[in-house]
Amino acid sequence: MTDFLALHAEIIITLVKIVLLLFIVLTVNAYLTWFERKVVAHMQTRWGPHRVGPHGLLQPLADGAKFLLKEDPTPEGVDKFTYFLAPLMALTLALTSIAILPFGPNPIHIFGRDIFLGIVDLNIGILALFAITALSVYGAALAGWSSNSKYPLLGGLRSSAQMISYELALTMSVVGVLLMAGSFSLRDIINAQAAHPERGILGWNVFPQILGFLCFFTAATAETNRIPFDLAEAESELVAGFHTEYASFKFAMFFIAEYTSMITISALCSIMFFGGWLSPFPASWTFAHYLPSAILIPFGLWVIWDGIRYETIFGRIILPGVGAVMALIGALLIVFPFINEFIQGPFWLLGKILFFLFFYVWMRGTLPRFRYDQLMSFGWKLLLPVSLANVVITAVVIMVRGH
Amino acid sequence: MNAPLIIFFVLAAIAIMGAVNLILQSHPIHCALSLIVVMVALAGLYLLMGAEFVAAVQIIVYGGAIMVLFVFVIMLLNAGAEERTNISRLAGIAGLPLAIVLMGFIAAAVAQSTDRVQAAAQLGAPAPTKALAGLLFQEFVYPFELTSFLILVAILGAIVLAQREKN
Amino acid sequence: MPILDNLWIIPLLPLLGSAINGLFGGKWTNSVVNYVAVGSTGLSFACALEAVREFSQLTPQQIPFVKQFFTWIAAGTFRAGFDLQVDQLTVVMLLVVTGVGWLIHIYSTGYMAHEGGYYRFFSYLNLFMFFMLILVLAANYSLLFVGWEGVGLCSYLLIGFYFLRKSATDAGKKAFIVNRIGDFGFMLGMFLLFKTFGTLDFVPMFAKAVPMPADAMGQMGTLTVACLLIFVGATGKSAQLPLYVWLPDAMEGPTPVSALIHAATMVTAGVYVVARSHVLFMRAPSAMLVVAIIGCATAIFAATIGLVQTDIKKVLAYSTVSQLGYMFLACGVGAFSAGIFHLMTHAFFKALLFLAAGSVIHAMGGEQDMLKMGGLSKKIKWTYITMLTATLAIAGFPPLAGFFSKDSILLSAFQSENGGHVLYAIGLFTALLTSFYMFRLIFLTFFGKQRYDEHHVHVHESPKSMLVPLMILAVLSLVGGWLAAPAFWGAPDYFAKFLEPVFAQGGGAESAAAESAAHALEMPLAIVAVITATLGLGIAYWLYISRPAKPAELAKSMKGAYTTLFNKYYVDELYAAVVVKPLLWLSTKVLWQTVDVQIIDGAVNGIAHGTTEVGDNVRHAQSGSTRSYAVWVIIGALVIIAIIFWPYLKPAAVGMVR
Amino acid sequence: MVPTHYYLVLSAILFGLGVVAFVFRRNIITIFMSIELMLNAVNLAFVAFSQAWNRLDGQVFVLFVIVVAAAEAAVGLGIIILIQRNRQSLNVERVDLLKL
Repeated sequence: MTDFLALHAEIIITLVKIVLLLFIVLTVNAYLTWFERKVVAHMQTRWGPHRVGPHGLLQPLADGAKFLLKEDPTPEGVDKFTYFLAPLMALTLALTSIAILPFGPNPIHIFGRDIFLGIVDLNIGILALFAITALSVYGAALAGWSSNSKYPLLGGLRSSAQMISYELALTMSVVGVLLMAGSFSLRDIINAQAAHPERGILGWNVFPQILGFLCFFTAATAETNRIPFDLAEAESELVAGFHTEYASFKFAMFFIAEYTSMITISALCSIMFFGGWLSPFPASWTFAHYLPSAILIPFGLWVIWDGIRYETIFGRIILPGVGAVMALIGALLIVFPFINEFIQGPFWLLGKILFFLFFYVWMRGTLPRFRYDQLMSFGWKLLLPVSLANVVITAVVIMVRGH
Repeated sequence: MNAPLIIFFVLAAIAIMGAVNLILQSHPIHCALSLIVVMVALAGLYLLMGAEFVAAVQIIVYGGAIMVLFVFVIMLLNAGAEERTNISRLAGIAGLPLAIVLMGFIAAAVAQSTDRVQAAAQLGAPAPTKALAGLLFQEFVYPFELTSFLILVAILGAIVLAQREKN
Repeated sequence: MPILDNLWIIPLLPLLGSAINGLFGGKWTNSVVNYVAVGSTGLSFACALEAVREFSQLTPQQIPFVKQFFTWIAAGTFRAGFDLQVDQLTVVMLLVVTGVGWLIHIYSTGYMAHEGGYYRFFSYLNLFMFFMLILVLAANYSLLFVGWEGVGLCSYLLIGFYFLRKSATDAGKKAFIVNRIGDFGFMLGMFLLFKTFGTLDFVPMFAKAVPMPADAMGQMGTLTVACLLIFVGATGKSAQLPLYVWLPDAMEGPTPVSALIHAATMVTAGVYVVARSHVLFMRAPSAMLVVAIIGCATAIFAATIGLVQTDIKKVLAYSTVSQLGYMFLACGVGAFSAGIFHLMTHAFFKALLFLAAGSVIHAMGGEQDMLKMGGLSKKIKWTYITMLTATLAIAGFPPLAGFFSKDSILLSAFQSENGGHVLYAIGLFTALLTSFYMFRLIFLTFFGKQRYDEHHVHVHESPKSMLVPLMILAVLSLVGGWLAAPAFWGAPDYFAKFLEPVFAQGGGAESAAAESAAHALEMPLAIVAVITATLGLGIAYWLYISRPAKPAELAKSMKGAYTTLFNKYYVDELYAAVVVKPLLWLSTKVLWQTVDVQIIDGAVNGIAHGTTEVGDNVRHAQSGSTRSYAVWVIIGALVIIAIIFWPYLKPAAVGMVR
Repeated sequence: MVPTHYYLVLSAILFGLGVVAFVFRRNIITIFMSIELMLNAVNLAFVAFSQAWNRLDGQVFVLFVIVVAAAEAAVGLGIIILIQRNRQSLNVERVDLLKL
């Protein structure tokens, strides 16, 4: 047994990692829906979900259950194989892209092994990501076509055209960053931003690459078919777009795929333009390392305080518990500095990802949807030229400064 | 039987099956899907040979752009399963044997002719993308520019062809 | 040395002017065109002066000063570079071309003021300046040939300037074609020279040529042949027998053109080339003799024709031809410096004559026939005075330019060993004729009673812009000869001294002994020449002033001679019969109707028909079915692969067979 | 370490399959795809050689081939759309006349 472990350690570790990551991502997905609904609701001065569990915290579970238990009809005259393939493809690709992201700078030491955060560390990471994004078009397109129905077909056409168009801008806008880092590997890109630790936030790519960032974020939003680029599933025009004919779990697959790609894009944004796991403060400010606890403890205390006055018994039990756990973790971080040191990277990365997710939701709450011709002309006539210009400028600057 | 060899055979099998499927399937969309499979398998082979960049480009451009275009057109024209006409006698009779002969020819030829290549073949060091870029932008810069021109022409041509003549 | 190091500036300026005027001049007013044209040539004249100043500071070792700008043709060992060269000879030509050219530009602004195509005229004129400067500055035959052809082109353009007049276009074509014949000879000469010396650059070629032994008299050595061929070119360009025919017709062009191109500069290019290649000529005595004879013959031939012409410009044209004959005579007897000297003085007074004639024509409102003039001396005083000066100069009255130059030519002719005295006698007689017909021109034009009616033409003096150049040229043709004056009281002849380094190379300059002999001869010959000139003047006076009826009687009494002369010895008719008619027949009957129509077109049509036939038969293979095409493609691919990979496939194939 | 001629034979087979598809399919789009398949086979050979000789030129050529394929796809699909529009059929055997 043990020698088996010793022999195939790498494989086993990777498998474990995969399982963990899957679990985390799916949970996050579920709570992302809750988060989105809450935020949008508050933007529209509603309560949002608050029946199921305290603050509707159990809503995602309910939704999941619903997805699993509902009947799954297959419409007449669909192309069976493709009809099943489409959501599978979408979900698989979306989840795969997560596997390429690194989540922390330094590996964990367990069982005398270095286990770095993240499943694979490709030296062509960003390219691989783009490859996967490129393939993820098929999810929508095939779904639309195979459903053998008008609205999905239109949705599929729209999404495929849209994604091809914006992929150009997406790829182009990153070239600037790649030129500055001189590598495709996400790690290298982050380390390149850490070249001057004393500068802190000023070392990030956003400032030199602001154009690139704007282009990238816009194009990425379009790639994920999110508002304001969600023409593929425009409720008001196409019922539900390419997944009109899908129900229950197949529908859930599309859903999860979309949210997962949101997470991926947010992670990419923060890695490539916002210094990934780097702290915004100069390296000399060591006290900034206590920021996690400085956030967790008060928040935990607030949750406790909020929980004891909660109307339902259930809430009065759960919320203080959660708060207590948070506060406890915060305290632990102070007590065990090495954990604190280790937690820094992931903390900042997750923080940034969270921010971008919020930004997504925010946009959804704010922006109206593009008209299709606007979408196309925007992508081809504005985004692409700007990103190209960004590439040229960056290249020239780099050449002049003689890197 | 080492790991790369196993991987090679798996991928090769996938590729060939995909290609065969391309021939057998009757609906263009399925053909397109099987072609995509072939392409992904080839990308895997490129990775195996250490040509990461080419592999990525293979998937991004072929899988993500060209084939999407095909699928798009198929959806646009709503092309159904192809009808079984058999007007061209010649193709029906001479096609298959000739094609097989051709295949055998090429296979035999390369198999016979690659012994020298074999002598020269070293372990495929992972192709540094930097070196590739250098080659592409210095030695092959004029062809490169020409290709850009080619693409421009292609865009114009596509627009001209696809737009409905206004009358 | 700003200019010498950038010699290209000098020719470039006129080219720029030409380009600007040619491209934009059409929309501009005449004054703007004037500024561009006159300004560019004036600048280039200034540059030439500066160049000469810098040239004067060079040490003898640096002369000839050659500068290579860029290689223009490079094939094997052959290199034709855009190389410019300056030596004393070039300096003289440079000054003459730019200076006289500039004056004539100024004159033209007045003369052409009322003509259409003003900008076109000046564009052509500047272009001509450019090519002429290239010609004189060139450091190798190939570049010289460029200028040579270029001036030919410009002359064609300018002769045919009034392209609506058929006679003008015909004259242009005539000039062009006749020049072609000469140029053909010139090219052959160049090829022969390249074959012999392996280079076309002057300096190395002459360096190679100097040690070569001279061909004996009457021996047809390489050098002799080459020289003769080059001389053929010269006869074409400089209107010598038998190719002189184009020059009189060239008078169809505007008068300033006749002055600049067909009197002062272009037509002297032939003389320049002969002088430039004197090293070769010195080693080909028989070629020299031919040059001398041709020159002499042309001189008297043209002069005789000039006697009876009534068109004022025609007279001048023939006199030009005969003066050019003088120059070749000089070159032929080895007195190159004398030839160039006469070239210079002739440029002055002949340009002046033409311009004055132009002024007369201007005054008469376009009338060119001298019989319809007369008694103009009062009405257009300045023109009269300047023209008279020029006439005295060309007739060879001391102390005007013509006297010195013509005298030195006659002297060297007299001295030359082979047949010198004959040449001298003819030259002298020609001088007599010259002075006669020139004064005939003067008297017919300016004296006697007026033979035009006052009502149609109101005679008026020309504007300043025309008169000023006339005066300048008059002064030049007055003093231009004094460079050579010292020769008379035994002092060195400045001009010859100046040119000596050039012509010494070929052994062209006279030896000391000859010098002294020359001084001994100088005086008597000069006196003889003056007497001759006066005689001519006297006869002219007697015929056209005191006994105005006489000429007609004479013409009647010796009718045959008169008509022959009047019709220029029927040379044109002769050429027409001997050359033109057969050519026309050949090209229409043989080349056009047989070769082109039947053979070439037949072949083309035949191919077309054949193709259609084949197509009709092959068409059936085109089933239009893509898939069968694909099969064909496969078959082709199989064949090709089989061929390529046969060596590798052989073992497999053999294995299969076994 | 995979011997080079494995790759070459594989590419030969794929190429041959492409040819077969070209001859046997009647749908223009599919025929077009079979062309792409052949191109891919050639690419494989290119990369295999570039690895065999340890030179990158082969990969550069692959990039060029991909570019050409993209351009070709754009124009070709445009043409296909036209054909469908004018002849209401995608069957090559129905498209055998030069004029409608």
